[in-house]
This record gives sequence, C-alpha cells and structure tokens, in this order.
Amino acid sequence: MIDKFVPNIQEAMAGIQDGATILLAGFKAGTPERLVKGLIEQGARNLTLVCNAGGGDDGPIAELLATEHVAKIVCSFVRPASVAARLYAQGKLELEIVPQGTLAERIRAAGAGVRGFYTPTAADTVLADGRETRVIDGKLCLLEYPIHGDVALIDAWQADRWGNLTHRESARNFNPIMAMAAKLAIVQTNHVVNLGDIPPEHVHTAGVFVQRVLHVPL
Amino acid sequence: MIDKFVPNIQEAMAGIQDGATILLAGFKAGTPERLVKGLIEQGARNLTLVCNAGGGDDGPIAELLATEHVAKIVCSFVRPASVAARLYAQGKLELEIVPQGTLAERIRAAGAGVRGFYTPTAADTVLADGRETRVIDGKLCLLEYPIHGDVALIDAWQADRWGNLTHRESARNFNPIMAMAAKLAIVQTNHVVNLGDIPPEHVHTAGVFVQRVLHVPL
Amino acid sequence: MADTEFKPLDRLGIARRIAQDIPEGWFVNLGIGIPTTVSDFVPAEREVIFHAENGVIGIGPAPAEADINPWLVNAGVQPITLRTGGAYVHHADSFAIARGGHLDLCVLGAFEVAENGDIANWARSPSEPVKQVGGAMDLAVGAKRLWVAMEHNTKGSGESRIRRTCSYPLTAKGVVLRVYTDLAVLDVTPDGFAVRDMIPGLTFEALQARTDAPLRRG
Amino acid sequence: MADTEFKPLDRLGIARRIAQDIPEGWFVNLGIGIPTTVSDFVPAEREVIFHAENGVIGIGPAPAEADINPWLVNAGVQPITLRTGGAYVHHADSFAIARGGHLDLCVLGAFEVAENGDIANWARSPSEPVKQVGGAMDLAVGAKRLWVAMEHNTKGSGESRIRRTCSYPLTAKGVVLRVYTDLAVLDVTPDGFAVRDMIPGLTFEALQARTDAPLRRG
Repeated sequence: MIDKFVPNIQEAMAGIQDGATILLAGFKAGTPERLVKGLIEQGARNLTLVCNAGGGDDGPIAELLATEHVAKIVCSFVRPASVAARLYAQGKLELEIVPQGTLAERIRAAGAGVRGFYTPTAADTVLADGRETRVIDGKLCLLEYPIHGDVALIDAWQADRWGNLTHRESARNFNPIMAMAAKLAIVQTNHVVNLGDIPPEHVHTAGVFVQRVLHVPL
Repeated sequence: MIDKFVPNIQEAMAGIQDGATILLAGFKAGTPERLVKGLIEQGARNLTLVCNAGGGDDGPIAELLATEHVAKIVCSFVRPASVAARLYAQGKLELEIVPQGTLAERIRAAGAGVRGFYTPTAADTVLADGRETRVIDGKLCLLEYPIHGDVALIDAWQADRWGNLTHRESARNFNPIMAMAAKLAIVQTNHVVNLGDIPPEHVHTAGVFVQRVLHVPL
Repeated sequence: MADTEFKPLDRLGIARRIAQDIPEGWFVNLGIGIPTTVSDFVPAEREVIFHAENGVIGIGPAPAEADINPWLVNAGVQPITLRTGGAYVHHADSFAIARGGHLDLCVLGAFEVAENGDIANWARSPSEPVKQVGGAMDLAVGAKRLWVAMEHNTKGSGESRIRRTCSYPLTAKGVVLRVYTDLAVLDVTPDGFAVRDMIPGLTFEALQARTDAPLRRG
Repeated sequence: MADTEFKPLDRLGIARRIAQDIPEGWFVNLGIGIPTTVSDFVPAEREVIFHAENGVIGIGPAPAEADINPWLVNAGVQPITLRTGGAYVHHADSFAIARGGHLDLCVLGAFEVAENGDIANWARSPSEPVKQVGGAMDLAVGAKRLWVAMEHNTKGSGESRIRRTCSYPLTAKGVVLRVYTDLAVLDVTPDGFAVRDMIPGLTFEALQARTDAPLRRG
C-alpha cells in the first residue's frame, strides 16, 4: 500500500543535504511554515533558496535567512527593509533576481522536462546583460533555463496517502509547480483525507509529484 | 454584462477566414463534433488543422478532411487506413508530424507566451533533420516553436457566461491548452450553468481563454 | 496662465480617471500603488475581470475586517475577495495569462516613461542592491495594452517623469501606450506623447513646462 | 539443444512476465500493444499507478460493456476505468509527467532494439508516408526507465529484432534499459545485451542463434 505520510517533522525533513537547492512555495498564503521551521531544525547548510520574494523582517523566510544556512536566494524581489537585503549588503547572501513570471516558468520547465526556453520578459533590460538573446519573429527574447530543486517545501489544504493535493484559494500559487520541479517534494497539509475523497477532476497537485506528506493541523 | 454564449452554430463559426489555423481539441473523447460540422458548413478553405491525430476512415476529422478544405494537418500520427493517409498519398494534403508531447508543449507555449523551447524529444531522430539542435547539460535538444491558432474548437461539459469551463474525465486532453493558444476559442458545451456554479478552485479552463460558447445538449 | 488655476489629481483621482476608460469585458491586471485602487472605481455592474499574478482571476472588493480570509490575497499580499465567476490557477498558469497576451490591459506604476514607450519602474540604478522586479517585466511585455499611472513630476525637485529617454533602468522597451498622471492623460504615439486629456484649468503650455518630453496637442 | 524443448511466450505471457518486475508505488506508462495488457497482471493490492498520455493518472481495469463511459479512454482510445485515487490532467500536464522524468517506468512496443539502447518503433523507413509517432518519442526520452516488450524475431523471416544497430528510423537513442521478448529478458548494459532470464528449456546458445546482437550471460 502506497502511503506517503510521515509521522513527524524529523522524518519529513530527513536527508536534506548541505548545498541543496530548496524550492519554497507560497505567496504569503500557501507558505509551508512548519516545514521551514523543520528545515532550520534539520540544519542543512549552504542552501540555495528559490522562492517568490526575499521575505521581510520577520516571518518564515526571514527566520530561515537569519540562521545563515542559506548561501543564495533566487527570487523576484527583495524588500529594502528585510533580513535578505541586510545579509546581501553584508556580503553574506548571494542574490539572483528573476522576473516573477520567468521564475514560475523556469520552475514549471524543470517539472515538465523543458531544457530551456525563450521569453521576451527582461530581454531588453539590464537583467539580460551578458546573456544569450535571440530575435524570434521580430521580438528580442532571452534564453532561460529550468530551475530544478533537490527539495520542494509545499503547502496543501488536503492530502491523501498517494500524495494527491488540493490547495485553498490563492494559497495554490507556486505549490503545484514547485512540487513538479523537485526530486523530493515534502508537503505539509492541513487536512488528511481518504483516497478518493478528492474527486479525480479536482486534484490540484497529483501524487506523482509528491514524495512525503506531514499532517500539520490548523 | 459579459455573455459569451452565441445562439446558433452560424454565429459560433462566423468570421473564420480562408487560410486559418484551426486547433481542434479531442482525443476521441472531448472532440467538439458539432463545431467540426459547423466548420464544414461555414466553408473556409485552405485551412491548417492542428490536432492529435489524423483521424480514421470516418468520424469528424475524416469528414472535415474529405471536404478538401484542409491544406495541411499538424498532428502526432496518421493511421494507414484513413482519409488523411489517402489524401497525403494523392498529394492533396500537407503533413507535419510532431511528437505528441512536443505538440502539447508547443500549443501550451503559444498560450503562455513562450517563443521557443528546447526538448530532447525527437532530437536524435529523422524528425530533427535539418533543424536547429543544441546540447544542454550534455543532452541533445531540439528547438521547437509555439503553435498559435487563429481558431480553437473546444469541447466542454459545463460552461458559464464568462466562458469558464469544466471538462469531463479524459475529455479534458487538449481542450484547456488549445483554448489558450488561439485568438478565437469557440466552445461547444453540453451544459450551461450559472456564473458561480463552477467552484472557483475547480475551473478547468478559465473564461479569459474563451471567446464564444455554443450550447450543444447531449 | 497661473498655476493656481488648476488642482492636480490626488492618487485616487488618477485611479478614478483610469477606471473611466476601462470597458466592460476586459481582463485587467493592476500593479501595486495607484493602479491597485483602480478597481474601486469600476462599478460591479460593469463587468471588468481583475487578475492577480498569484493566480486569482476575478478579484472582488476588499473584505470587511471580519471577513478576511488568510488564504486569499492579491499580488500586494493584501486580503481580497473573489467575485462570482472568478477562478484560481497556479503561478505558471497565472503568468501564462499575463505573458501569453490574454490580458486586455495592465496598469503599472512607474518612476519614468519615455516618449518611445519605454518604462522604468523597478530600480533607480542598475547597481541598486535592492531589486524589486516582481512581475512587472512579465506584465509589461505580455499584456495587450500597458497603461501607466503616476505623478507627473517627482515630489522633491519636481522633475518630469515624462521623459525623452528614461534615466533609470528599464522594465521594458517601447511598451507603454498611455500614461495617466495627476495632470494629464498622454498617449504614446510614433511621434511622441500626444495630450489626450488635461485636468481642468491646466493649459497645454503649462503642462509642457512641467514635462521633459515634447508634447503634441492630442 | 532442440528447439522443440521450449515454448515461446505468447503476447500475454510477455505482459505477465513484465508485470512481475514492477514494484508497488511505481508510476508507469504502458504503450499500445503488448504493453497495454501488462496492467491486467498487476494485482490491485500491489498499488502500481498507470498513466495515459491523454491525461489519466491511475488507470483501473477495463469496464464491463454496460459501464463504458465515452468520456474516459486510454491512449489507445479504448474505454477504461479510473481507480480510486486517480486524477485527470490536461495534455500538456500529462506530458509534463512523461517528459519531466516523473514516470518510474515506460513500457513500449518496438520493431527493433539495439545493443546501445536505441529503439525503433514508429516507422519502417524514413520516407514512409504514414508516420505513427504518437507519444513514443516523448516517453522514450522522458521516463526514468524504458523497457521494451516485443517478439524476439519477426513473424515472417524470423529476423532478429535484438540488433547490433537498428535498421529502422529511431524513436530515441540509447534509452532502452531492458527488453522482454517471447524468449528472454535482456538488459542493455555498457557492454551490450546481458541475458537476465530465459524461458524454460531455452539455452543461451539457442537464444544467441536467434539474435543479431552478441549476448552476454547475465
């Protein structure tokens, strides 16, 4: 019997290596906060963190960055008043800024087996400096590569033992595509449901993309 | 008030031009058969038809091809015993064979604003002869371009007046991505529902991708 | 003409002015700042469908304090509601809407707009340590129409933000169609800025005096 | 050794043999032909999740005639059922599963397999007018493991389909890990084919005599 549930946060986070690339889902809503705490407790170092934004002065991303276990962050923006901005100014954090749509598309590309793609986004900006561009149908495009994760930290509203997930309202955001893009997708779910309770036409993230599920009740 | 419903097949098909590229959804299930008949009746010529397969000896695709209004078909395979195969042998039909996953990804790329992408699929086959390849991370990849439609013919189970759709079981197949990839997505729906009857987390094709909806009861 | 004869619009006034020009049926993304408030001035009976980058289609009015749903936020992570007929999608699908040309309109704030349609809205210098790109580059190149909402002049020194060329790093080149400021509505044309509307009491000459780029009468 | 001492497996026998080797928890795509029938030999209590290209995850047993649902077909457009815990996705998402490396196994039929892992399964000549590519090229390069199911020799002339090099146009290069034939199970290794299993009564020498490629004892 397939059963992807793990009994505790230690088993959920087991085996994450130093130097791993961590895809962290969430756009305020849909951030798997228990798993972020678990990652801090687990103690892997020299991580690359991929997430929408660099967080603020508090909250889960700020806490994670403050431990200085993160060497590099890949995200679409960093607030001036944030732990990330200060660590970057101190030379303690590498920063790669990616336009948010390109970030989402690069993550999806990793999950979908796309090895590279061309997008007009940012092609005529300083973010393209020194990078490969080409004109397609008269439009300047930038070559972008997939972002693969060793680990994805995922939030769900419901999960079954096969790892099928639903996400609530706008808490869906990066969760389905980050689960696709990582070798090890670890999920925290608010609710555990029986196999079949999620109707097959309403699964938001299919179990094929999920490796471990931890029940974290509201 | 937004209302994408049209009262009859003539209005559904109005304005399709000679030479148009038609994306036809369906994988047996999910083929909008009334719209295919409507396209034949409408009479546009010299069409490029994009669909999963070239159809058989009967059925909607065979009927459409038999009218000789289709100049070219882009699909993943053609059966030996089919109208398509015979027209091709007679030099009356141009044929572009695209691996099925590449076909789906090229259609999605058109809908998503991706101007080109690299895939290992078919890169080391005769389908890549004379085409641009490159090695990415040690893997030979083929450059593929989006497939845009002038028109998409779409099947739905339910539709509301904003054009939000659901698709039944495996009848989903190409429907959501072809709706995204065409300037004019024309839908035939088995059921008309009120706005809000499709829960917002269960919309399969969002109305933003849909222009016209025709009610075709079962 | 004396400057005392006109009263610049406040930020909500700019938003109200923009709202007048959005017809029913458009799919619209509103950037952070002035643009966010545009939706408050579009009456519910004029069905305009607002999109947020984090996967919300059909943003409704802000919730009462008691009705805040932490799973439902907009791209500025403010609590929102969903209107009947709305839908949720994941981040890559959400940016497929933005990048794939499915938005009729995007309204962004900016630091500067140039007469060739260039927009600068994410940094005041290429070496700025804090990079707040977000989804602006995706939206700017992806939407069918890009309008900008901003004050005509900088707060301190009163420098014109309507410029011959942008001095700040670009968000995208040649994409702005129209600018709404506290003083005027300007169309970007092949011959530069054309004044389409001015606030009451303002003369063309007074507007030109406050504007770096040469203006044409609309 | 006399040929009469062994009895080649029939097509269902090959499928049964393959089914033995699929462990619980794998996500598996089965090609058309012999592979399709593999699922019939995996008992339901051993949870193996079967995927179809047209967006079905979790194919169940074939329906009784009276229970056929025209909206639910597999990649061979045969009626199927969905097992509890299954899900439906659209075509691009379905091929994201195949191309993104999420399938533990794909089993395809073939005309020929070469000792370097090349597979030919879609045409007997590059100029063949009827091209039945389908999803095979996507699956062959995308799945974590590719196994082939086919008869060891051609029906008429008895030519070996297990070859030094393929004579037919390739589906993909160097991707086959294992071949199940009516005579043997062969692993593709860096040193060529290794015999992993033979049917009762067959000797290594007799197998080699029927095989173009040199074999190693497994």
